[in-house]
Amino acid sequence: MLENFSFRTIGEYLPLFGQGLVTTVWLSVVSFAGALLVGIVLCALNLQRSRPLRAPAKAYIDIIRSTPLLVQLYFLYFGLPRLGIILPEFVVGVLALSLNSGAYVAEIVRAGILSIPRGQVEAAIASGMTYRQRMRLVILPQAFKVTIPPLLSQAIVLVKDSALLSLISVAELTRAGQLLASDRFMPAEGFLTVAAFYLLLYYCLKGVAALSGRWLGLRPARGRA
Amino acid sequence: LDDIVKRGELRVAVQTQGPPFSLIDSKGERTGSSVELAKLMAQEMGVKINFLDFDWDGLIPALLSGKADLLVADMTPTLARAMKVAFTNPYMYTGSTVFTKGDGKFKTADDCKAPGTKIAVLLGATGEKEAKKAFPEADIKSYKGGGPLLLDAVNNGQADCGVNDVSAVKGQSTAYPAGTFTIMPDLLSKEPLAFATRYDEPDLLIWMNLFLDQVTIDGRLEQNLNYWVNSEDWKKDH
Amino acid sequence: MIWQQLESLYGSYPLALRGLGMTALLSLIALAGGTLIGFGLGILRTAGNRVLAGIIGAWVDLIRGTPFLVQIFIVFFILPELGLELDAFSAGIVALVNLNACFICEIVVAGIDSVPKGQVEAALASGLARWQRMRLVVLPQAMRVVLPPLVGQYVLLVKDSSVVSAIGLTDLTRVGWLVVQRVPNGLLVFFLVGVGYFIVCYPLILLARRLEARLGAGQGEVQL
Amino acid sequence: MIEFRGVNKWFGPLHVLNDIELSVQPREVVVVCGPSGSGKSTLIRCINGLEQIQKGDLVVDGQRLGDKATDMTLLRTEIGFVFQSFNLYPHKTALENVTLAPIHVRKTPRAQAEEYGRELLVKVGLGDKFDAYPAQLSGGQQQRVAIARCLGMRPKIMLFDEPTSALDPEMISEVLDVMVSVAEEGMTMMVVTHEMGFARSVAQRVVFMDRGAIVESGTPDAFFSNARTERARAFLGKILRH
Amino acid sequence: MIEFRGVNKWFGPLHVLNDIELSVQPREVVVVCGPSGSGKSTLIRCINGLEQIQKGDLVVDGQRLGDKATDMTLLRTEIGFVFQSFNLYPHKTALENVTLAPIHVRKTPRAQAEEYGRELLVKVGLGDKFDAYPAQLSGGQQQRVAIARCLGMRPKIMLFDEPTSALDPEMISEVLDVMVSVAEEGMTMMVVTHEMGFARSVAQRVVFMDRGAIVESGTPDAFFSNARTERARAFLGKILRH
Ligand SMILES: Nc1ncnc2c1ncn2[C@@H]1O[C@H](COP(=O)(O)OP(=O)(O)OP(=O)(O)O)[C@@H](O)[C@H]1O
Ligand SMILES: Nc1ncnc2c1ncn2[C@@H]1O[C@H](COP(=O)(O)OP(=O)(O)OP(=O)(O)O)[C@@H](O)[C@H]1O
Ligand SMILES: [Mg+2]
Ligand SMILES: [Mg+2]
Repeated sequence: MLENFSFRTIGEYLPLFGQGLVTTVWLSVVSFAGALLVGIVLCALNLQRSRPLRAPAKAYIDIIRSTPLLVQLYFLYFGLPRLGIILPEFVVGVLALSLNSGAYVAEIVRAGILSIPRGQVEAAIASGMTYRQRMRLVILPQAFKVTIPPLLSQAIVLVKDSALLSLISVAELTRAGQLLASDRFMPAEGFLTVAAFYLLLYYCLKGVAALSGRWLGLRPARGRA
Repeated sequence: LDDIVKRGELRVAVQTQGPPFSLIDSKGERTGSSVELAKLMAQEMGVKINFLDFDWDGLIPALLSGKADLLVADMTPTLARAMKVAFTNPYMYTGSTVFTKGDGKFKTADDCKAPGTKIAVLLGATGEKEAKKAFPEADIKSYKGGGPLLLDAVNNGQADCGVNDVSAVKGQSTAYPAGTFTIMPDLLSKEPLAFATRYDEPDLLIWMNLFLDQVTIDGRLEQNLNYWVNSEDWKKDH
Repeated sequence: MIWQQLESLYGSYPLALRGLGMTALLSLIALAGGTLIGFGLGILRTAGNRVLAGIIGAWVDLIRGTPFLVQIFIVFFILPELGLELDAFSAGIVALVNLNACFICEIVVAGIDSVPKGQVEAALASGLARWQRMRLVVLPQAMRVVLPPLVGQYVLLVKDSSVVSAIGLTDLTRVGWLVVQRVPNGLLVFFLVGVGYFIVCYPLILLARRLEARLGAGQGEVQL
Repeated sequence: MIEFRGVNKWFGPLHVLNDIELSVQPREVVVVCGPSGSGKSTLIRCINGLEQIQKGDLVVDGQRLGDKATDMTLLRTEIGFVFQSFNLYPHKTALENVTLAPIHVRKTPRAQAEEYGRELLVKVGLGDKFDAYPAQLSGGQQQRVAIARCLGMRPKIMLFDEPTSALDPEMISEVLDVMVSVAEEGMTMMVVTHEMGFARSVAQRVVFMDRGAIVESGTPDAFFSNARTERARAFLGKILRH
Repeated sequence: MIEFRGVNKWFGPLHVLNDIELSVQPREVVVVCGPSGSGKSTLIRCINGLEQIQKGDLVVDGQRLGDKATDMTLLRTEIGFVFQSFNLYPHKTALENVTLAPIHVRKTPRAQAEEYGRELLVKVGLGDKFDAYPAQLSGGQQQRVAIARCLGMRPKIMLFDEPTSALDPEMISEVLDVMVSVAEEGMTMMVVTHEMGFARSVAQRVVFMDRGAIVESGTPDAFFSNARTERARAFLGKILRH
């Protein structure tokens, strides 16, 4: 497959890859915003003291985490119409990715909040702040810093997961490769190009992570033997 | 060919999701029209057969990388594809057909020409090209994951109608209650189906073409197609 | 209608069991292999050799940054051109083990970095050699931080293993696709597939949470 | 100002406060000492409700803790609390640490809060560190910001939980100096500390705790020169020896 | 036993050790003091190679650090190091903390190592805590285990970096007592500490550092009663006042 690897054909398909890349990026951005929203709401529920609020959030997170995205996607795409809700594929895809990633985001944010030293919370309580003021002024700004790196890892996962949307006819990056593979019977060209584009996105996100780490003044590694 | 005989085994790549050409029956055995033909081939060669089943994405790499000797699926030999693999002579002709929901507002294939009609097709399949040609104004949605997904999409209302290989549609729609789908009688196109091998195996290609001639003459091909493709007899047995 | 479908579904249960078995087997081997190699890579990466750390880091990035499907294709279809012929099962295992080793490597590095510097210095000061420091002092303490995300990674691994169906291994997801051809109720079929994964994954998630609670108990949870 | 009447508290099976009777008058400075684990921190944490009591009455500034009518959040604004580990907000500058609660809790206009905040920082000797983040300050400087942060709320009572025990020896005196000046302005203070010099020079009363109970209570002079109980003498022997 | 000859060290642009000349004789006890950041820790950390020097010679037990011929791992087994923050292994019991290095580095048979370990724990007053984990011990107890851990290797030299400054006041004396008894057995010791009582009673020499340089060095009596430099007097004023 490699000996007559055809860069020329890849060139021919480049516009298609370009469109796919744009769709993937756009899709990921919107889905990740959705995931943050879902995650924060879930996490807020999960940190409540009242059980009736906490339990459903916990159950949701567990179910999402223990079933494959494919199954969740299938359910949204073919299940919603049974309830009379027909949404465009792009919307269903974004919804599925947001709902799925949201569960992971919720866990990340929760870990971030719980990592804030107890003394910080006590200092805020002692100065007469209400629960919401403590959250807004003291806990969340500090938790934000801790959650940025794992959130970016989750973003990387989401970008790659978005490939699954080719299943329900969203024309994203992976699909461009599949087209090249099945129209021209050039699988190596198709899939390696796709991989290169994903790798590009990965390094972009990693760059953002490194920058934000420096900007937030995260301390470097320690404790090596 | 020599290698196959030496090995004593014919390695055939088949697609999982394609009744009636290839399917897993209720006993978990692989069978179907193409599969049975391949078995016949192995029998004529006097070797064992080994099926490698792949998703559509894996079929072509399997053949190109030499993991499989030949590729047996409902594949249309387009000229672009033939640049890469060697197709046999067509062993049957089929065509893409349009289907809609049984009680839908689309009565004929021409109704689908209305701008904005949502048409479900399979990614990379010939149906996709035919649909684009026949319904330039329509909104073509290409799915991955096999024919049943198209039926589901149309049944659930995500698409107004679907375009796929006629025998596939006929084969798969019977799993639904009668009347769920209307299948338009007229075909969008007439398409050959063929098996494929690599160009570096010219002797195998010659042999396969000869095999197809033989089974056509002695009726075994017709028998196969009648059982699997042109009727629904197989449903009873599998 | 539903009954009839359930009936024909029931007929597919040996296939489903085989799928579940394949998923479990793949996951188990990849789990063991990935953990072993992942720890090895993690330890090598923190051992202080910049070149080695750079190479491992680049490899981990490469694997984390590309779709797993492509990795499988490369192992199964392209490696043979370089002279390494693998059957589908071995190729799936190799790709899965590699993927997990890379993710676990990251987890282990984070764990090792979380061990206070003073611990290493104490070990250094008492004359423990490098490998002794790692084995006797650093790793046991790193496990606190490593265990919860490690189990979390196992859950992801079980789900990722479905990608190997692309090279023809009949795992649980693929059984879903096969069955749906005969029983055209995708919702039902994939609901059952989901249940299958849930059965495997949920205990792991509970385990991760227990570990987290137990190991975090020392620090005491914040009362907000 | 602060009145413990038969206060009891348990952590699970552990009886950490045992029938505490103690009353602190306005403008009084009380030093609390005692062995580690004797319940000193718990005692003063109860006063602003960081811990809840399980039996007895605790009345602070005329309000009974645990009453429905008592608004804890409001009461806390009247009580400053200085922690052993400073607990400055690491994401805020020194000045922001001081003005955060006045602006958001007291709703003081920002300009006014900042003016007063600067004044306080000058007072604790940090006139040049308004915009420094906690990480850029030494321990002694951080603790002085923490004291200024409490003063920013113009509290009626200040509580200190071992304010100098996380500090390098040379920095202890700079913090003690600030505490002395706060005391001299007439603040009601309860201070958990082992700095006996501070107790001698500023406190009106020293309270000695052991195993959750108040064992002795008296003027610093009486306590240091002739403690009545054996336990207190043993304790003093240990901390004054080296 | 330990000899600094013109030792210099930089952290990036920061000159933390500036032409250090110092020689410690066998069985001598030297106390190092000075303001925070003056380089005390760095000084003693260089001795067992936790930090590397960049200029000058440092000879320990006859071996020149940095020489190819010097086996650091071996040399370290001759040098005990006690940290301010104890750094006990939290996943090992007190006894295991003491026996870990003897068993794995010295290859002492386990039974023998354990016997000696128990003996040492008894000696530091922890005869009843063999199987306790660090988290179950008070600070003072942990530091005593840490000292026993060093003694377990039968070192020729012991280095202490502020061994009591993370401790509650009552626990300081129990640790100092153990250190005194170690000194009395004739161990060569370098101790960074601000416990002037310890310096007075045990040290043969006090070294005062400031900004990376040794500013004064003399007998405790001479140093405390009339320090020669202004800087040393100011420092002593601060730490002795409260
Ligand atoms: N949140 C808690 N849960 C359970 N036990 C606790 C808790 N906080 C404190 N204790 C226990 O209550 C007792 C009293 O603790 P407290 O912190 O009040 O002592 P202290 O006198 O302040 O000691 P120190 O001088 O060490 O600060 C101790 O035995 C401690 O272990
Ligand atoms: N790893 C390091 N990297 C950079 N600078 C360092 C490092 N360790 C110490 N320093 C700096 O070197 C100087 C001396 O530090 P050192 O810890 O030796 O002082 P010290 O006298 O022990 O102070 P303290 O009493 O606070 O322990 C300080 O200014 C410190 O900030
Ligand atoms: Mg306390
Ligand atoms: Mg130091």
